[in-house]
Amino acid sequence: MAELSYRDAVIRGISQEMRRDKDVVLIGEDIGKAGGVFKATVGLYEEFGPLRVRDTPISEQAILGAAMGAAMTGLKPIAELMFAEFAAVCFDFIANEIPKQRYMTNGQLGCPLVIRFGNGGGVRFGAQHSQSIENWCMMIPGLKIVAPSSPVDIIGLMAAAVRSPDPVMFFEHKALYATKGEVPDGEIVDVLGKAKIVRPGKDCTIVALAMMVHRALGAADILARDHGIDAEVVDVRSLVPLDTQCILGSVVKTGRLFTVEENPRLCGWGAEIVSIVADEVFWDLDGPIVRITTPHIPLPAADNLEDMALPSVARIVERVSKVMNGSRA
Amino acid sequence: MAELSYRDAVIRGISQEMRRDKDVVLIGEDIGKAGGVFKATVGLYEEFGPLRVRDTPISEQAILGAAMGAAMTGLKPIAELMFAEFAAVCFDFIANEIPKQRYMTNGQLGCPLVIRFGNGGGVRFGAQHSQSIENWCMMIPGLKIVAPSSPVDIIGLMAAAVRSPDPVMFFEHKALYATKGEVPDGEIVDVLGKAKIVRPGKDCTIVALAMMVHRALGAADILARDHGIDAEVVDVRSLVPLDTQCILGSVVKTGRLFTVEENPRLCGWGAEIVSIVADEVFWDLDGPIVRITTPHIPLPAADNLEDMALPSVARIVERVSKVMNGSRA
Amino acid sequence: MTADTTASRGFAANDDIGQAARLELYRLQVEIRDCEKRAYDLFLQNLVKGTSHLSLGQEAIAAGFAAAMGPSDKSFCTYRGHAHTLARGVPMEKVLGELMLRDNGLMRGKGGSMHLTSAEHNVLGSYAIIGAHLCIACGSAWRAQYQGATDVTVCFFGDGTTNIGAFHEALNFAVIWKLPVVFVCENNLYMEYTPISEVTAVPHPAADRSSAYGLPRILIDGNDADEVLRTARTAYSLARAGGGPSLIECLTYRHSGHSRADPGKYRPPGELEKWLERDPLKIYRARMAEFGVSPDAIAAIEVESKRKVEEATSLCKAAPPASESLLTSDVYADGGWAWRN
Amino acid sequence: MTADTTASRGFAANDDIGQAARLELYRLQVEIRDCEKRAYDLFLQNLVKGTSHLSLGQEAIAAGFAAAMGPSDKSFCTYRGHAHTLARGVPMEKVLGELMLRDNGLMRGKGGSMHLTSAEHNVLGSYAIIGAHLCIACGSAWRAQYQGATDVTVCFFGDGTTNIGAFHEALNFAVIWKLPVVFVCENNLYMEYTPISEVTAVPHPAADRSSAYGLPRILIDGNDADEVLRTARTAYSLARAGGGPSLIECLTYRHSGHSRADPGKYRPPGELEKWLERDPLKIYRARMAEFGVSPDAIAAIEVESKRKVEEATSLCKAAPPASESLLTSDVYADGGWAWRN
Ligand SMILES: Cc1ncc(C[n+]2csc(CCOP(=O)(O)OP(=O)(O)O)c2C)c(N)n1
Ligand SMILES: Cc1ncc(C[n+]2csc(CCOP(=O)(O)OP(=O)(O)O)c2C)c(N)n1
Ligand SMILES: [Mg+2]
Ligand SMILES: [Mg+2]
Repeated sequence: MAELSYRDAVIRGISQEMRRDKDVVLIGEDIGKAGGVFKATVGLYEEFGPLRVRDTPISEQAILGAAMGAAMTGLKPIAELMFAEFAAVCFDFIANEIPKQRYMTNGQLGCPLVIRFGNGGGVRFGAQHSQSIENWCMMIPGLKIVAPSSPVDIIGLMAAAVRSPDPVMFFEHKALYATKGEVPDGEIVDVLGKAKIVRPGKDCTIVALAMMVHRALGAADILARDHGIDAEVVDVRSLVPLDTQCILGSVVKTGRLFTVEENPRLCGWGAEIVSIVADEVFWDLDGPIVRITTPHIPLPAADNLEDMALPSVARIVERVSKVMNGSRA
Repeated sequence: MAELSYRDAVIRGISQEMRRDKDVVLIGEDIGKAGGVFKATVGLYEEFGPLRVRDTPISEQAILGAAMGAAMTGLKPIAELMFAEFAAVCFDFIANEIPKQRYMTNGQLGCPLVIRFGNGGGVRFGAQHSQSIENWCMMIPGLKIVAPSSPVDIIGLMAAAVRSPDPVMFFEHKALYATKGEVPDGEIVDVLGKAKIVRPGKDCTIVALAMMVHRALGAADILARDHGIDAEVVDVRSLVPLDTQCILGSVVKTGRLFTVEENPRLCGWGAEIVSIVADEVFWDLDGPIVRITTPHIPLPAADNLEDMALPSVARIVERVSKVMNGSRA
Repeated sequence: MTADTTASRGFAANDDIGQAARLELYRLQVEIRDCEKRAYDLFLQNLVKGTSHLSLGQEAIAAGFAAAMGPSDKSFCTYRGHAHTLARGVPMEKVLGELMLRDNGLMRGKGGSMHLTSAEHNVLGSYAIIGAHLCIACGSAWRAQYQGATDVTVCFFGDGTTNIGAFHEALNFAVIWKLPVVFVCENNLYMEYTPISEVTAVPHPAADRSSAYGLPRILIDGNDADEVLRTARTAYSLARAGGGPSLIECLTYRHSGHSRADPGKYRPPGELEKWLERDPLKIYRARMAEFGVSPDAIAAIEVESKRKVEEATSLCKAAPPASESLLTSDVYADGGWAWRN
Repeated sequence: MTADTTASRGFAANDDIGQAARLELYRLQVEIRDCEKRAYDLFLQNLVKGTSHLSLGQEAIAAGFAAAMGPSDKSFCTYRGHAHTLARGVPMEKVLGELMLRDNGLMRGKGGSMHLTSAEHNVLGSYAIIGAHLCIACGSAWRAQYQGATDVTVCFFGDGTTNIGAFHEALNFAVIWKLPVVFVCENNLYMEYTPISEVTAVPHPAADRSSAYGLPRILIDGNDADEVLRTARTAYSLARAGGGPSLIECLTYRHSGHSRADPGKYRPPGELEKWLERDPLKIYRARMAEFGVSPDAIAAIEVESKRKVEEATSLCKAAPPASESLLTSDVYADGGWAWRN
C-alpha cells in the first residue's frame, strides 16, 4: 500500500501492462522524451524505449488511424490525444471507423486499443481545453468508455482497458492528476462495467463521474450534517458498459435520483441514466429526478466564472436539499 | 398551394433566401454543376452562378472553415456536408470552433451560417452513410438544430436558419427527399424553436423527429384503431431551441410520454427530453416514460436488417400498446 | 503516358514480366471486368440494393498491384473496392453476395458493397469515408515494422482523396517512420462528378505532392497492367527492404458513372470514347498478341471467367437474405452488443 | 539566412524600408518584448491564471507582418498570439487584462490568453486547436474576394501545424480559389517539446511543401524585421492584385518554453545561446545603428514602452475579476444562452 498521485497511477497502469505484453505500444504527441504534456507518461520512454513509446507529429488523424490499423493487425496500442476535445480533429476514427469495424466486417476484424483523453475543466484553460467530452463517445455504438476518479481505479481500469479486445476510451481528468490516493502493491486489474457505491445512503442516490464523484461526496457529507439527508453516492466509473444493476438497485432503495455531470447539459450521460430509471423503475420513484450539470454553455476561462459553471459542492447541496425538501412537503 | 417534394423544397428554400440576400452563398462538394449528390441543389448553379454556388474539393475542414470565416466577416454561407456523418471529418469546426466563437470573444464575433446534412437511414447505405447524428450537435452548446419532417417545414425552417444570426445545423432526412407535401405559394418563413402537435390526442404523448414523425403518425392511427389509445404526436422540429413548453404541455395533458428516435439509443435527444419531463412534471406522470430507438449498434447494410433496426410503425405500436396496457393494469 | 521514374529507386524498369505473370494479369483483369459488368446487370435487375461503385476501366491497377503481392501483404481499399477484393482471390460469390446483401456475402450483408473485407485474404477492409484508410494503412505497416514482419501494406484511393487532410497526415507519418506502405492513387480524373482539375492546386494530385514528403515523383499509366506490375514490385521491394513508403499515381478512367446513381453526364463529349481506346483490356490483348500468347490460352481464361460469373450469380440469387440473428451480433468482441448489464 | 525568393513574384526585394517604418518596427518589437516579459513576471506572481504562450524571440515576425497591414486587413493567430494582437494596436491593458482573466481584458476574461480577439482591430481571433484557423482564414479571404473588398487576410501558425490535415486542406483551397490570404509559418524549430525535424518528412515544413500547392518557395529570416516587412508587403500586394495566396516560412526561435508550464529542458545545450545572438531586437538595434537612427529616438521608444507596460500593469492589477453576469451571456446572438423556452 502506498500513496500515489492520479498522474503517477496512469504511469504505473501503463507500465504494468507494457511489462506484461510487448505488443502494448504507446503513441502520441510529446508523450515520449518529454513525458507528456500532463507528465502522465514520464519514464515510459526511458523504460520501454523509442520503439514502444513513440512521439508523433501533430497529426491526430494519423495517430488514431495508426493505432487502429495496428490494433486490427495484432498490436495493442495506447494512443494519447492530450486535451480531450482534440478528439474533434480525428472524430472520424472515433465515431465512424474504430467502433464500426467489428460489426461491419461481421466479426472479421476488431480494434483492441485504448485512447487516452485529458478530460474536464477546473484548470482555467478556457472553452477549447476544458471540456468533458465522454458523451461524444457514449453516443457512438461500439466503444467502451471509462472515466476513473481515483488512482487505484486508474490502474485497474487501465489494465482492464488494455486487456479488452474492444476499443476503450479512457478519460483521465485533468484536474485530478495531482490528487492522491492509497494504492495496493502488486498487479491491479479491474473490470469494465462495474460502478461503485462510494458512500452508502438511504435517502437519495447521487450518481457522479470522475471529478464530480469527489464533489458529490463532499456534498453528501454536508447534506448529512446540515440537512439530515443520507445520500448514497455512486461512482459510475464505466459509461459503457453501464452498470445499470448497481444504479437501478440504488434508486430502488432510495427512491430518489440525482446526477452530477460536468458536461454541458444536453444529451449528457445523466440524461441516459434518467431515461433508464424513468422507464424501468418508475414506480419505485418517490419524486422528480434531477440533473445537476454545467449549464449548456461553452466554458469560460476566468477562474471565478469557471467555478460558477461547473457543479460545485455548494450547488449540489443546495439543489439536492431543496428538491428533497420539496418532495417531502 | 402546390405539391412539392422534400428535395425540391430544399431547393426552393435555398433559392428563396438567395434571391432575397446576395450575401447568401452556397458551398460543398458537387453541389454546383452537378446539382448535389442528393439532387437537392439542382438549378441553383444555373440561377445564381459560380460565384454564389461553389463546388469544392473533398476538404470538409476547408468547407466549414471557409463558411465560418466568411460568416464571421459578413457573408451568410450555407455549407453542405453531404452524408451527415462526414461531420466527423470536420467535427472540430462543429464542436470547438463555430459554436464557441461568440462566447469566447464576449460577443465580438458570431457565425451566422447554415450547415446542411443528409441525415438518417433507410437507404441501405450501411454503417457509415446512414447515421442520425443530430445528437452529435445537440451536445454542443452554441449551435441551433433543426430537422424538418415535411416540405413546408423545410422551406420555412431553411428561411429561419438562413436569417438566424446563430449557426444552425440543418438536418435533411435522406429517406424523405422523395416524399411530397402541400406547400403554399409565396414566401415561407418559419421560426426556430417551435414544435408542432401534428396529431392531437389525450392518452399519451409521442415525441418524434424527421422520418420518425411519419412513423409515429402511422402508429398513432393503428393505436387508435386497434388499441383504443389516443396518442398525441409531437414533431419536435427544432432540438435547439427546444420547445419544452409544447412538450411539457402535452405530457401534462396526457400523463404519458414516449420518444421515437432514429438515433442509436445512448444519449439521444429523447433522453434529454425524458430528463426534463422527469424533473419538471414528474407529478403529472401516470406511468413510466419509454424511449423507442434504434438499438445501440452500428447500422447494418442489409435491407431486412436495417428495417429491423430502425423504429418501425409496428414496433411503435407494439411498445406503446404494451406499456400503456401495463400501466393501466 | 510513360513512367516518370526516379532512376535511383529503379521504379518500373522496362523488363519483360514473363509469360506466367502475363496470363495472370490477363485473368485478373478479365475476371474483374466480367464480375463488375455482372454487378451492373444485377443493379438493373434491382438485385443490388443500396449503392455500388464499379471499377470498369480501372482493372489494370487492381490486377497489377495484387499480382505483385504475396499472400501476407495487406490491402486497404475504398468503397470502389470490388476489383481490389477480387484481385486478392476473394471468390466472386462472396463479393456479389455482399452487393446483393445476402447471407452468402463476405460480411453476410452487414457491411455492404462499400466495406468489402476479407481478413482471410488480407483484404483489411474497404473504407467509405474519404481519407481515413490512408492513416489506418500506416498502422498496419507500423505493426509489420514493429514485429519485424516482411509484409507490405498497400493502400488504394482516388484522386479526390488527395485533397483531404488525412492524406497529408498519413503521407508525412509514413515517411518519418519509414513505414512499409505503398500508397496508390487511382487518378480517374473525377471525384464524384467534379473534375479533379477544377479543385486541385497542382495538375497531378498525388505525384505533384510527393516532394512535400521527400518522396520521388511516380506517375504511371494505370491502364497498362505490366507497367503497374513492375512499379508495384519495385515499391514493395523497397518497402520490404526498409526503404519506406512510396506514393504512386496511376492515370486511368472509369467507364461507368461514379456510383449506381450516376449517369456520368458531366463528361465532355468524346472523353469516354478516347479512354475506351485506352481500355486496359484492349491494351492487354494487344500486348499478349505482341508476346505471342496463344489464342487458346486467352480463350480459356475468358471462358473460365464467364463460368465463374455465372456460377457466382446463381449461388447469389439462390442465397437467403441476411440472417436476422446477425442484427445485434459482433458489436463487441464477445459477439454481442451489450452496453449495459 | 536570406530570402529564398521567386524573382518573378518579387518577394522581399532588398530596398530600404525607410526611416518611419524602421522606427515603427522597432517600437512594435520593443513593446511586444516588454509586454511579454511583463506577462512572464505576472505568471511568477501567480496573477496570470491558466496557461500562456509567449513570443519572446519571435517579435520581428509579428512586427513586420503587422506593420505592412492596413487597418482593414485581417489577422488570424494562434494561442501564441499576444504579439500579433499587440502589433495590430490592441492596448497592452486589454491583452494583459485577458491573461489575468479580469474584467478589463479583451474578452473580459471569458476567452483567456489563448483566444485573444479584437474585432475592432481586425484581429479576428486566436485559435487554440491546431490547424482550424488556416481554414477559417480562407473564409475571411473568400468574403473579401466575393464582396470585391481589398483587404488581405493574414494567418499565423507554427511549424508543428504544417503536419495536420487542416493545413493541407486550407492551402489547396486558397490556391484553387485564388484567395487573398497570406499564410505565415513561424518556424521556431519545436512543436511543444518535440523538435519539428523529428516529425516532419522535409527539412522546411512549410517552404518545402509550397510546390504541392503550386506556390513558390519562400523561406525568410524571421528574426530580421526588415526582411519580414518586405516579404509581407510583396505578398499583400500580390493578394490584393488578385494573384492569390502566399505561404511564407519564417525561421525563428522562442526564447522561453512552449507555455507557462514548460522549462524548455529538451533543448540541446548551446542552442538558446546561439539564437540569443540572433535576437531580433539585437539585430534591429544594429540595423538602426547602421542607418544612423538617433539614440534619442530609440530611447524615446524604449521609455514609452516601459511606461505603457507599467500603466497597463497597474490598470490590470486594479481591475475587478470577470463579471459574474457574463457567465451565460453571448452564447447566442440575442445575448443569452436559452436553449429552450
Ligand atoms: C469525407 C468524405 N467526403 C465526401 C465523401 C463523398 N464521396 C464519396 S466518393 C467521392 C469522390 C471520391 O473521389 P476519388 O477520391 O477520386 O475516388 P473515385 O470515386 O474517383 O474512385 C466523394 C466526394 C466521402 N465518402 N467522404
Ligand atoms: C489539434 C491539436 N493537437 C495538439 C495540440 C496541442 N498543442 C498545442 S501547441 C502545440 C505545438 C504547436 O507547435 P507549432 O505549430 O510549431 O507552434 P508553436 O507553439 O511552436 O508556436 C501542440 C501540439 C493542439 N492545441 N491542437
Ligand atoms: Mg477519382
Ligand atoms: Mg513551433
